[in-house]
Amino acid sequence: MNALEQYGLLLGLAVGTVGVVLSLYGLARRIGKVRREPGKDVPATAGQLSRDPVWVRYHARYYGYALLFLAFDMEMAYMYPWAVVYRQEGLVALLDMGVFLAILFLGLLYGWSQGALRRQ
Amino acid sequence: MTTLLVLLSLTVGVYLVAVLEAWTTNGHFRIAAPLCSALALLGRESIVPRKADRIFFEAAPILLLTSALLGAAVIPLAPALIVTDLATGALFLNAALAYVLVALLMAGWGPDGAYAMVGGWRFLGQVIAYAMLIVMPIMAVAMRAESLLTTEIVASQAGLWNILYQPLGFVLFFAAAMALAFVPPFDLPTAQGELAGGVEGEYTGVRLAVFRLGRMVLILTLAAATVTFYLGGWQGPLLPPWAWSAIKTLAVAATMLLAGRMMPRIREAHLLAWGWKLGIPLALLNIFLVGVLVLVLP
Amino acid sequence: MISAQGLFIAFFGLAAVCFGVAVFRTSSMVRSALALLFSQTAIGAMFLSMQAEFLGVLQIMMMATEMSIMAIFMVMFMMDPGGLGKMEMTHQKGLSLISGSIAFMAAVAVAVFVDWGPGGASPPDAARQTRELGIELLGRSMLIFETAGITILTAMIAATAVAIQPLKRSGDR
Amino acid sequence: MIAGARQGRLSGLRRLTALAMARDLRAFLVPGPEIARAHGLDIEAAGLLRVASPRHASVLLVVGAIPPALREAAAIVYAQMVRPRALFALGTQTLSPLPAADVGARLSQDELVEGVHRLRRAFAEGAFRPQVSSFDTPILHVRIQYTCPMHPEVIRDEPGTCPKCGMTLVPHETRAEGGSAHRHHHTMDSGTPGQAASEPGHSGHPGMDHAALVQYTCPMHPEVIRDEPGTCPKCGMTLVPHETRAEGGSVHRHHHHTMDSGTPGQAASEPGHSGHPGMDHSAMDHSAMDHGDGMFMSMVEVTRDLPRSIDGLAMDWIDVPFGPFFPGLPGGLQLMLTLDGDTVARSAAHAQRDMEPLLPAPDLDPVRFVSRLTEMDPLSPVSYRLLACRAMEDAAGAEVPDDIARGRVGALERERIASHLGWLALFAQQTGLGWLMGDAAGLQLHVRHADLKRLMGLRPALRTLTRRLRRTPLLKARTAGLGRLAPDPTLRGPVVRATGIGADARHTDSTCAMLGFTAITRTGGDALARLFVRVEEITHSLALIETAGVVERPEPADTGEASGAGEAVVETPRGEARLQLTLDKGRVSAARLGTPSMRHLELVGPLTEGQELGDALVAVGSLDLSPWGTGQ
Repeated sequence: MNALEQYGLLLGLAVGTVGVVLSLYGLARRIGKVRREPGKDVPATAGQLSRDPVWVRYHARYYGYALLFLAFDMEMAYMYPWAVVYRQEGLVALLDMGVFLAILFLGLLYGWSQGALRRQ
Repeated sequence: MTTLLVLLSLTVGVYLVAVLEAWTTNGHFRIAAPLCSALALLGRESIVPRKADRIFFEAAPILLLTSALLGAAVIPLAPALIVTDLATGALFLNAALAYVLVALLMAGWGPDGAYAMVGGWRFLGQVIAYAMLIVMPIMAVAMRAESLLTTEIVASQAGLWNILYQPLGFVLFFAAAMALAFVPPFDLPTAQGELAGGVEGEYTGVRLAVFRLGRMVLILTLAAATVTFYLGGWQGPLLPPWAWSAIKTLAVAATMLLAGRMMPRIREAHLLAWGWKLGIPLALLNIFLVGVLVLVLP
Repeated sequence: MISAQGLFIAFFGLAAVCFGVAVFRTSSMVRSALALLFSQTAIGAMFLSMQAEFLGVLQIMMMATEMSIMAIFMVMFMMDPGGLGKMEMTHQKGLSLISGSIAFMAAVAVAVFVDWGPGGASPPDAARQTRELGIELLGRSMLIFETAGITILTAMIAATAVAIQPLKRSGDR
Repeated sequence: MIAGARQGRLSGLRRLTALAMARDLRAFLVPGPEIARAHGLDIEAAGLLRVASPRHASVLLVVGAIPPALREAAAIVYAQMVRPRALFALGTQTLSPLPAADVGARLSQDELVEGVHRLRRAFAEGAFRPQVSSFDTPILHVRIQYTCPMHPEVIRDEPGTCPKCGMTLVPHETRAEGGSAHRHHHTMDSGTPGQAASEPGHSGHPGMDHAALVQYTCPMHPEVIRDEPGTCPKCGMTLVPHETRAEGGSVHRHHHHTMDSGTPGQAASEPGHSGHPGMDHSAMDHSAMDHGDGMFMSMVEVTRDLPRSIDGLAMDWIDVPFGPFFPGLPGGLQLMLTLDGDTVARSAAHAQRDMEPLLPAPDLDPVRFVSRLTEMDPLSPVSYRLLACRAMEDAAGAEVPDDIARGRVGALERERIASHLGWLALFAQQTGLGWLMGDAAGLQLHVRHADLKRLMGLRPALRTLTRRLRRTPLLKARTAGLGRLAPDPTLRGPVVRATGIGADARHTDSTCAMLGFTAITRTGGDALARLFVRVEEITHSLALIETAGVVERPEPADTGEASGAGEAVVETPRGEARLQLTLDKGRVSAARLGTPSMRHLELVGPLTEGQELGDALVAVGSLDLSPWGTGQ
């Protein structure tokens, strides 16, 4: 199986999954429709009818982590090809990546020292 | 043909995981329980909340299921029993499972309900805590195997399973995998006692069934991934390869599900702090140790 | 095979453009962020169709988390993240139209008029792509790679310095 | 046959799903699982699966009689369940506004099991019916009324203009009925549904604070208010339709002082309230809007007057109800948390208003008074029964023989063990500690009415539980430092003893002292300390029972025709409760009760503010509040 066929198969799998789910929905629909009743479609909140929208500016307290995470996520892109040729390249690879990771770790330590790693 | 065979075994596996899950949550070990629940959900109404983001609400369960299934597609159950043996298999697994986050964000934002929304954004924090602990240990596994092919990763463990070769990586990966599958004690987005179901809370009927199915596939995929990366995949004496895969995967899945019963839900602040202040340094140490081992050992 | 490949490239390209348009057509910030995510995913799928496997999968993976983080920042700092106000997200339409068309024409011109050299017979297989990328990183492009490290470090320091209130009192708060 | 069936003929696939549903009964409990356990009901053993959200339930299980406000909340829960849904009532028939129960039974395990069988049959046969009717009750409704933005007293049922100033009337979304629409601080003071129903629409009460608004404003130009959709004349943006409670509502966008304002008129004339997140119009400098092509606004300007959290960012706050039926909190406790992201910015907690006053009739018969107090708090009936007995004996000057006193101590301590076990089960449910949920709940059911021999037989199981709890990983991390309280002698029970103060009403009880009572204290004053005070009290209470050698339910001594004032103190499982009463010729003419939960409810605010949501809930849970018998 060449690469393109593999991708095709994965795409087929995804499309097939969606198809299966949709046919399940169709089956459920055949069983009956949702009866519209007052209060039923308001999100359930512990016995109180809370009708107000909650889509507001949400205060995530982990943004310090999130900023550092973006950097680390980026760095990972380099590490996959590196990991594959690591044994072949030997010590050069270890040192090279060692320096790279040390630089990044410095960033982590800086963020840590400045209080990025906490609930804000 | 292979694909159908894999899908069939996945179906059986997912069903067994669902039995295990029902057992750990309800305390009853009943083989028929998941079938019963699924049929019952099919017969119940499936509501869309008013003023919901309809696209997100509908897409979330499907995306969860699809991404978990695509992740499973690159995991070998036996030497030739794999849907697609992608050259970047280990990376693709990550890529597919990254969309679990997207699915949960959609499920959280979609219904315009407070519990769900808090659950969705909580999961983003959880991802930030565990994501590096998935990626970095896999990196160390790939270093040893010199490949991202999952079949080669299994083959590289012929002499010594990775759980012994890099135990630190295994511990980190296993915890992170549990966090990814949001099983207790990492069930922050669905927390029953804190958010009354959270991201799952507004789903009913057939949509809930699909959501739960997706979650079960996710647990199975992650258990199978743990087996592939650390427990020697299909390798084992006497029994045929597929049987070893099945036994190991179900054992890992059962461990994942049972572990959560033993401890209270972790606090989000701790999850983040431990993930970054302890997990990432340890994961880097693991990469370094494996790096030395790979160069020293023949 | 080639035609099917071309078809898929075109399909995902079109999907990327459609999602890109959706970024600005919706008034909900989360929808907007996730539309951008799926636009990027479609580009990743395009890479796959072009048999650049590592690049494609990497694109698909990284965008998922990064765009989700963008979504939370948009929800934090944009007005009306739920799009309840049906806020128009396009600004300076005339200027954008003009600059957009110029850029588009420039891109087309580059694509058409530049001599791309002889087409490769067939791309190396995916496993070799990754290996060669690794060797490249550790060989010729080592400096670029390390510079990227420094750049990321700079970004981390800058982001921390801008966004995080330094610890005031001794001990944590 | 169930009233909440789905529409359709029962055939083919539907029959199959109906059979599956009959086997897969998922119940949402009202008021809560702890009440069911206090009544000795084992829901899981009866074959019902307990769920945390009404969305996932097919059975609404009402346990015991509940007050009207809770019945309204239960009606909302019932309305939010998906069909087919059934209503299963145990030990009560007063359910209005809920429909009549599909299956009813008395409060006993046998009847529960039998009822579940009937439910299964009802689902198998009646999950689908050709004809069904909708569940509808006024509290589920909103109605649109039209008022003048300038003259709130002008309220019309139809659109039009104001007779006073000629302005176009603005539509408001308002609850068709009173009751729990008083979401914030008025909930418990609101009228009964009967009252509210008699004045539908509140047309005579323009100032009442449960109105909601629908108005259309421009997100950018708050001064633009229209009563119909359209575009802004200034910038062309689509106007925002919004329903919001005039009361100050769930989305705390701007002015938090409007929490207390809240006439429809005020809100309508105050566009900042129109519910557009993050746009503080009144605070907005209009020159700030002239950037670019008039569409940009500075967030600095917009958020200038918003309340800031600890990191200096001003976000939108939302009010989220965590009760009365929240899975991690005692049922009946109404907790309203104002969330700033996932952090609690403010909170308000209310207990239940009692169904009847402490003295339902003047000059109450002593026996009825004792049973009144016994039924007051289903979570600790014996303690309050004992309290009533002791207070009457004190008033009558009656002496209690030693063996009866010891039997009473035994019963009180047994209830303490059961109550602490129940708390552990609730804590386990809140924090997802699976094994503890099952073990503690099971033990509680065993301990509840166990005699001496049986209690002693349960000792190894209790010891195992304690030991296992101590070894539970992450338990310390989960609870340590949460809900920390400084030593304060006005606190009661395990809460005060966890701060290192050995205050305990049992010190003053000669029988207890004789039996070797010592107060269990711990330092720290946090949720962890409270947890372990309770755990250690379980062991200590067991020792007390063993020394007492007898467990006997308290019965009131015959007070004859005595008159006088009396006072008694009992250390209930939640802390010291005090009852003062006056006997008049053998009948109770006046009584005053102080319960520990009344005091501890005040702690909810300070303990939760600034805490992460999960931490705040652990802090509230660790107080072991009983929402019953506090709303005198």
